[in-house]
Amino acid sequence: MSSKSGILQAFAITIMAATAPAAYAQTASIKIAVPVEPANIDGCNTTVNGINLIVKENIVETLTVLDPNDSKVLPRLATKWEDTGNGVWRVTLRDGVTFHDGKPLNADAVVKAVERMQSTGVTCLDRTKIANVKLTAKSIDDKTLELKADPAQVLMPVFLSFIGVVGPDTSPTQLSRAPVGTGPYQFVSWNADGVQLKRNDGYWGKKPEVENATFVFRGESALRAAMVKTGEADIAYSISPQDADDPKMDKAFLNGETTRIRFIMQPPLDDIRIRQALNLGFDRGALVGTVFSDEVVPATQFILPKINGYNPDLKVWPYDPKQAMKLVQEAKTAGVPVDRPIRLIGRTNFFPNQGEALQAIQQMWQQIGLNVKIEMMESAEWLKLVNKPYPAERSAMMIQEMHDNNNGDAAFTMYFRYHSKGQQSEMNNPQVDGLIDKAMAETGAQRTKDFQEANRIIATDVIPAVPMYHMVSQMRVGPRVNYMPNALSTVQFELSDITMTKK
Amino acid sequence: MAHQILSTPLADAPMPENRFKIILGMLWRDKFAFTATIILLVTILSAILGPWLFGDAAIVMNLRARNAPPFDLSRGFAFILGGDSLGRSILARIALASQTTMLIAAATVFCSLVAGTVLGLVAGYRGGLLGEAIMRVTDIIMSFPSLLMALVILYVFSPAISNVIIVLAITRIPLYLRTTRAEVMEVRTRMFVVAAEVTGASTFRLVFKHILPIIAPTLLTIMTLDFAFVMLAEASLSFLGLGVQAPDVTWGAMVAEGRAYLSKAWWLSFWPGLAIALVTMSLNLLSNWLRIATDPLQRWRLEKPETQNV
Amino acid sequence: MSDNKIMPDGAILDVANLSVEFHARNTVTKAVRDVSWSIRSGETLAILGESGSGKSVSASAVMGLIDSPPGFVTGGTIHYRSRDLLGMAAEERRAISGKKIAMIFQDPLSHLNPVYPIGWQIAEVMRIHGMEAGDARRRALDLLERVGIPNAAARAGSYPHEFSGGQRQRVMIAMAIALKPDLLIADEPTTALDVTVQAQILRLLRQLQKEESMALLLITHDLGVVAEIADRMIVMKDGEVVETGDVAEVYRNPRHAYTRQLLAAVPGQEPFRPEVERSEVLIKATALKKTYLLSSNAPPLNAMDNVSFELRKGETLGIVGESGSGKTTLAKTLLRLNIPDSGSVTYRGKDIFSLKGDDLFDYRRRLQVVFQDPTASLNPRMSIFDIISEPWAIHKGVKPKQEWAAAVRDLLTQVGLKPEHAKRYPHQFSGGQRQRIAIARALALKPEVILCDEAVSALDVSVQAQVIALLKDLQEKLGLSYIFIAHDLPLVRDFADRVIVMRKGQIVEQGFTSAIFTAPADPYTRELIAASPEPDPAVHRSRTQPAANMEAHA
Amino acid sequence: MGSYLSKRAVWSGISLFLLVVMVFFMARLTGSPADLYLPIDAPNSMREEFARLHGFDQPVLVQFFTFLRGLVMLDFGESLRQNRPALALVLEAMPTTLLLAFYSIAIALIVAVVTGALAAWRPNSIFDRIATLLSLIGASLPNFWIAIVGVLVFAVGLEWLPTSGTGSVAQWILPVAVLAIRPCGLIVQIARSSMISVLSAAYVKTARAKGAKSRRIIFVHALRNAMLPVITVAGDQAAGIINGAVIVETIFGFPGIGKLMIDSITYRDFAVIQAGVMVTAIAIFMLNVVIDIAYAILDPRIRMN
Repeated sequence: MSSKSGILQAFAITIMAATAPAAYAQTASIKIAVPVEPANIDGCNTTVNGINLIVKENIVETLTVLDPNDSKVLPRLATKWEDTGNGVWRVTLRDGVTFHDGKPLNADAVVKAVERMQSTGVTCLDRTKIANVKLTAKSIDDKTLELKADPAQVLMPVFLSFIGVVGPDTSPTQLSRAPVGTGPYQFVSWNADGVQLKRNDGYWGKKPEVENATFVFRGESALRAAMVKTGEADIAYSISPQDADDPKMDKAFLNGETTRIRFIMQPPLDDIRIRQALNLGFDRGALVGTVFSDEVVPATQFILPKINGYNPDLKVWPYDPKQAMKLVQEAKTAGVPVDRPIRLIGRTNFFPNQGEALQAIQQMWQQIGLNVKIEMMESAEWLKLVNKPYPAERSAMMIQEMHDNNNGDAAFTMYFRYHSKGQQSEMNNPQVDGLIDKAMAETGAQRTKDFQEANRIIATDVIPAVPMYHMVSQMRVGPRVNYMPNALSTVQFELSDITMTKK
Repeated sequence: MAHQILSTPLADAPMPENRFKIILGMLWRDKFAFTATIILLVTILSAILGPWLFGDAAIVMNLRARNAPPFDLSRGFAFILGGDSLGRSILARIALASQTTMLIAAATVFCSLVAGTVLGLVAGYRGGLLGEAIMRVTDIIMSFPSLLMALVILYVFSPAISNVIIVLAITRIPLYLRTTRAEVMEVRTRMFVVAAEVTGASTFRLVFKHILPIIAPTLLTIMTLDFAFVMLAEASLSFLGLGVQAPDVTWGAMVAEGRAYLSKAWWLSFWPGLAIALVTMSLNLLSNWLRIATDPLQRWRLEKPETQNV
Repeated sequence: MSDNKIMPDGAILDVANLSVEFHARNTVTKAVRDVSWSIRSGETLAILGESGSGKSVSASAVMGLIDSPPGFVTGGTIHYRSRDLLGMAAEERRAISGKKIAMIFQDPLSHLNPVYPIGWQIAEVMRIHGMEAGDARRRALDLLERVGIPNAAARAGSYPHEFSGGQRQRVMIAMAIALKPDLLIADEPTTALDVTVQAQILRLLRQLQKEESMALLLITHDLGVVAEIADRMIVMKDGEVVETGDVAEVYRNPRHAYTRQLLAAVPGQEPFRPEVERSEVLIKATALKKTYLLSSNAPPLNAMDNVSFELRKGETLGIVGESGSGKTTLAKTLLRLNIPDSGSVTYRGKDIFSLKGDDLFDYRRRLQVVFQDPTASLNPRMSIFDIISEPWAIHKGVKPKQEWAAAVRDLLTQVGLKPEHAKRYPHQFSGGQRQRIAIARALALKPEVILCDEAVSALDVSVQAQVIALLKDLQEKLGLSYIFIAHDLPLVRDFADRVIVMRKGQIVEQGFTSAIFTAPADPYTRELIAASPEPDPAVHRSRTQPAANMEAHA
Repeated sequence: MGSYLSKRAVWSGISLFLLVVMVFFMARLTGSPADLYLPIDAPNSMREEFARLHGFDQPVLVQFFTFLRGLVMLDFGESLRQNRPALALVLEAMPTTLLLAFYSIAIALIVAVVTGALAAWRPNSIFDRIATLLSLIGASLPNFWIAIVGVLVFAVGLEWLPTSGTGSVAQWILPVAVLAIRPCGLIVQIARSSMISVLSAAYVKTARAKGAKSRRIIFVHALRNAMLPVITVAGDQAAGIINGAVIVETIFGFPGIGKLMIDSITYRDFAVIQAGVMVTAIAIFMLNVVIDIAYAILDPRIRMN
């Protein structure tokens, strides 16, 4: 055979191999298409979008996990935790767990992981969640350790779900691209073909069905959808509503994200009538099933119903353009500069169809007689507007925001957004400040009640924003696998939950 | 003059009173250029009259007409090309967008053409260290990431259409500069340039009267091709949030927005894409015509036949 | 059937009643009208005519090189050995082109492909006609040697731009004779070449023709060339044959008025200009020197070496030399386009290289130039009015704008054109007319000196004569001085008061025209005069010997 | 040749230096990486700590000298996001992009030059009209549009090709085709007009007089002479791809320099931006040298200078 035909044959084989998705049908190997390639997959970045899908509970496990449905704290690597007072918690570790490199899971390893997460030598983003708290870990015996929080934290069990226990040999100064953990999957490789994981046969828990998993990164929603359609991938994340056209494969789920439009309280937005008018003049129903998926839920507050502190008594603002126009007129008569242009700030690549949504909302607001101008900003520029310290002089602005609180408690939202000292707060309401401060130190029903009360005041008396929707994600799941996304699927995607379709 | 054959027609015919008529006649004789001119005129007219013609159809949303299919007259003529993802008439939006699109493309091409040509003339005519320096600056521009440039300009100035024009114009300068320089280096050695030089013509005169008219046709052709490029480049800037801002809209931005709906509603990005392609083609055909019409040597091809004894 | 046409006695190619038209959108040009001729094996037939006479078109028709459209053969037949060339299939025609009938062209530089080595280009013709590559390559080397390219094996890999004009024409000839064609068509083969080179090429053609017993069809405008090489000749004018016959016979006894006119227009027949000593010095060049460094490993080129002369008011100073003699460098220096390495040029006593501002502007005005190629020296995008009035636009204050129209009309009349021509563009004129326009532009500023850089070299003989007559007339009327640079000696002989002969950057001889031409002191001058083609066949035959000698040491 | 290259190298070195300096300062005008790198709810204390850790709290001039010191050792610093040497990241991404550029320009050249040459042989023929029309359409279609339509048609509809990825030959077909379309359209235009003028050159007449066939005249005699402007445009387009095939790389999941650069710019990963600009600039400068050499190979007259 001449070398020429040899090359041709090789070429043909390559094409056939590439075009035949059946090539890996024999083993339980799956491929997951996600939008963004992460910068690293370190076990101390388990709360970061894109990294979490790959790492969290797949490679690196946390001490506790939250129940996707009711946010209840469940044991993972920790089997027991108790408050011993003074901010000190005693944590008992699971027996018989080893890291992928063969090292045993013990108290020392956890202490190392906690120290690494807190060190300044490497920027662990999970630290953001417990930013103002100093955690000190101390090993008591092989399977027991003490964690001291300063100041004391009532939410320590939730905090434990942020602590990814990375292998003790993980570099203290480098973010890892080949993490070692205790999870049901271990890292194989990361290259142009994506990130490959394989099943960890020494896993302490139930043996998952999927043997090999590959995460590939494709920026375009249409392409991710197409990959599942053609059988090149089995699961595709973040399919935009217009690409989710196959009810057999596409699954929508509330993803924990809530959207709103924040007011910068400068004239005319400093007048409550205008803020009410903006809420009344926004037809929340119009965007459901059109611009957004028909599964999105109009929101009354910035947290989801499953979160502790959610006030179920609040009502969605009705669409009442007449009343809104009346309020604007009243304000105008009262001397409020309602003609002044109000900037409506969006951020590029925030969530699917955001631009369209803003244009639709802008038009609704124009119709009630307000002068709203859309400005789309690149993230860095947008960030300069939303974080304190704010610029000394600010004009009337409305800023599109999105927030996820998947941590079960309103505390992760309230202080930051609504306390007068909160980094992104526009409010200065002593009553709300008091309720937040109080609730943060409380537990149980009282905590819930205080947060609910704060949310009531915010939503009805202060009106610092236009609540929009609890958002959904669309996931496309191919016919080879069974997977039902849950409320945490965008932050904690357990490959163990996936089963292969029986032939 | 005992014997000489002038095979080219003599332009001794009395100067017709109406120049416009001659030009129109020359256009009419090139059917492609004629069609192109009509397309461009329609574009310009729609840029001027579009908002008046369609009223609010380009702005008013009607979520019931979301992604309305084309060629369905039940919603009125404005929806002949279908509705976009917010139920606005695509036809009306194309008309509305033609304004911004043309403004950006024309201004960008003009700015880069002027800057590139002037620098290219200097580099080609003066040469030397200055010329070399200019060429190296173009190397720098060519290697500078345009997205970063866009960001910098956005951060230094406030967002505006002019930013888009500046960014795009800077990135397009090297093209004109290099072409001009290469052509100038050739044209400046031609005899008629030397003849003018020894008569004492100033550099300004040599450059603008003798060199520039000769290289203009080449630049014209590049310009028309670049027009399309600028429209597309603007689209990718919009895509990154660095382009025009709503409610301003361009064809490029429409294509970019519509791309999300390609599998479901192809018409969202197809029509504005077609508009870009049509304008590009028209400009190209017209520039070919213009090249012939402004060249005394070729002009006869477009002139009225006097004797048709074939 | 035309395929069985009986050819005239011994003819290998017969053209009968050929008519060719060119169609433009507006006009139909009948380039060739009802032309008939034939050529016999081993014969040299010359077609003589000026530009636009149709002489080249008939040759192109024979080779099938007329682009159609716009050209159409509208009548007549062309038979090669009884086969109808016009009627045959393209494939059949291609088998004849290059193999049986070959062609060489004027301006070999542009007719050789610049990007392939010449050896390849010669071998190509043989490969096209079926020869194996290795054989073709070997034969190409033989051919190169045959046409007199020294060191053929090494030079075969060189590119056309690396050869001199004469060598390029030799390469073209090698290509043409590669397959021993029956007929070689030579279209103005020596027009752009220096006289001495021209003589060599013609000699080579004659010799090859004899050895290969080819028929040679020579197309030329030069009576001297015809006299030197042709057996029979045809004179064409405006697409028609006006005269045909044996060369000696036609020269001795021209029947057609046009032929007589052509013969009369041949330069070099007028009496010498009287030797007048003029005293007023306009331009004085002293010890000019200019060297060019071509590349780091080649010796520097002396473009001007110790060049000194004077131009006096009212005279014509002829500067004669072949390519590379430095005459162009000298012209550029006088025009201040070049700065010499050393030496000086003064104009009315002022050093022209230190002129600045108004003085320089004034010098630019006093000295005007007319270049060789009128097509290239007129901006194709400017109307004649714009071209002629441009000097006034440059030298503001010479003439107020409202007078321009009248002045342009006057100048056009003065140079023998019509005032209404002002509206036209350069391409609408013939070469001679364009040169008149260039002269009108030169006159616009009422200069003292006009530098004519090969100003009439590209023109037809009869047009040359007219332009020279115009220049003489203007000199008389306006008292102009000319620096007349030319490679054509007879022209200089008729027109110049004094002559400078240049060679390799040096002046080898200068003096009054009559003295130089009747008693040349320098051997190079003698060679030049001898190589110049002589339009009288009788005179020519008597001179053949010295021309042959020259080749040996060229 | 040697002196040409060394002169070129000196000038390029100066340009490169200026370029990197410009990028250094201009990038710092566009905001702080701390804001973008850290999550939105990161407290200010953490932002400050981050800035301190990476030296962004220093005055810009100090940062600049630190950068220059590193530059001498070809050390561009570490990527903020990936914690790895910036230069290594860039060098990892470069081959993919260079290959993309090479394949797409090579294919565009072959297709377009043949089409352009044939169109020029009979100007205004049906073939010419169609070629001109198609090439103009090709030159005016947005990349992302072609890419998605390509996936929908060839991967989803016809199932001939995979949608994306880099592993196999088949996966390269769509991206290369998408990148080739615009250069192809442009080159058809350029090749056509260049060929038209070359075909009227005198040496083409000589070739006809030799008895050469049309195909030989077009592809042997005229084409090589018509290539110079074609090479110029092809080079320009290749530079464009090297400098950012962002859209194609992002859509098809190609880990190339365009994608790396856009991510780095979005996150203000200065070290990677600087290293990326440097490496792409070197690639583009080298491309220009290659083009000059191609000129000299194509046209022996240029070799003289």
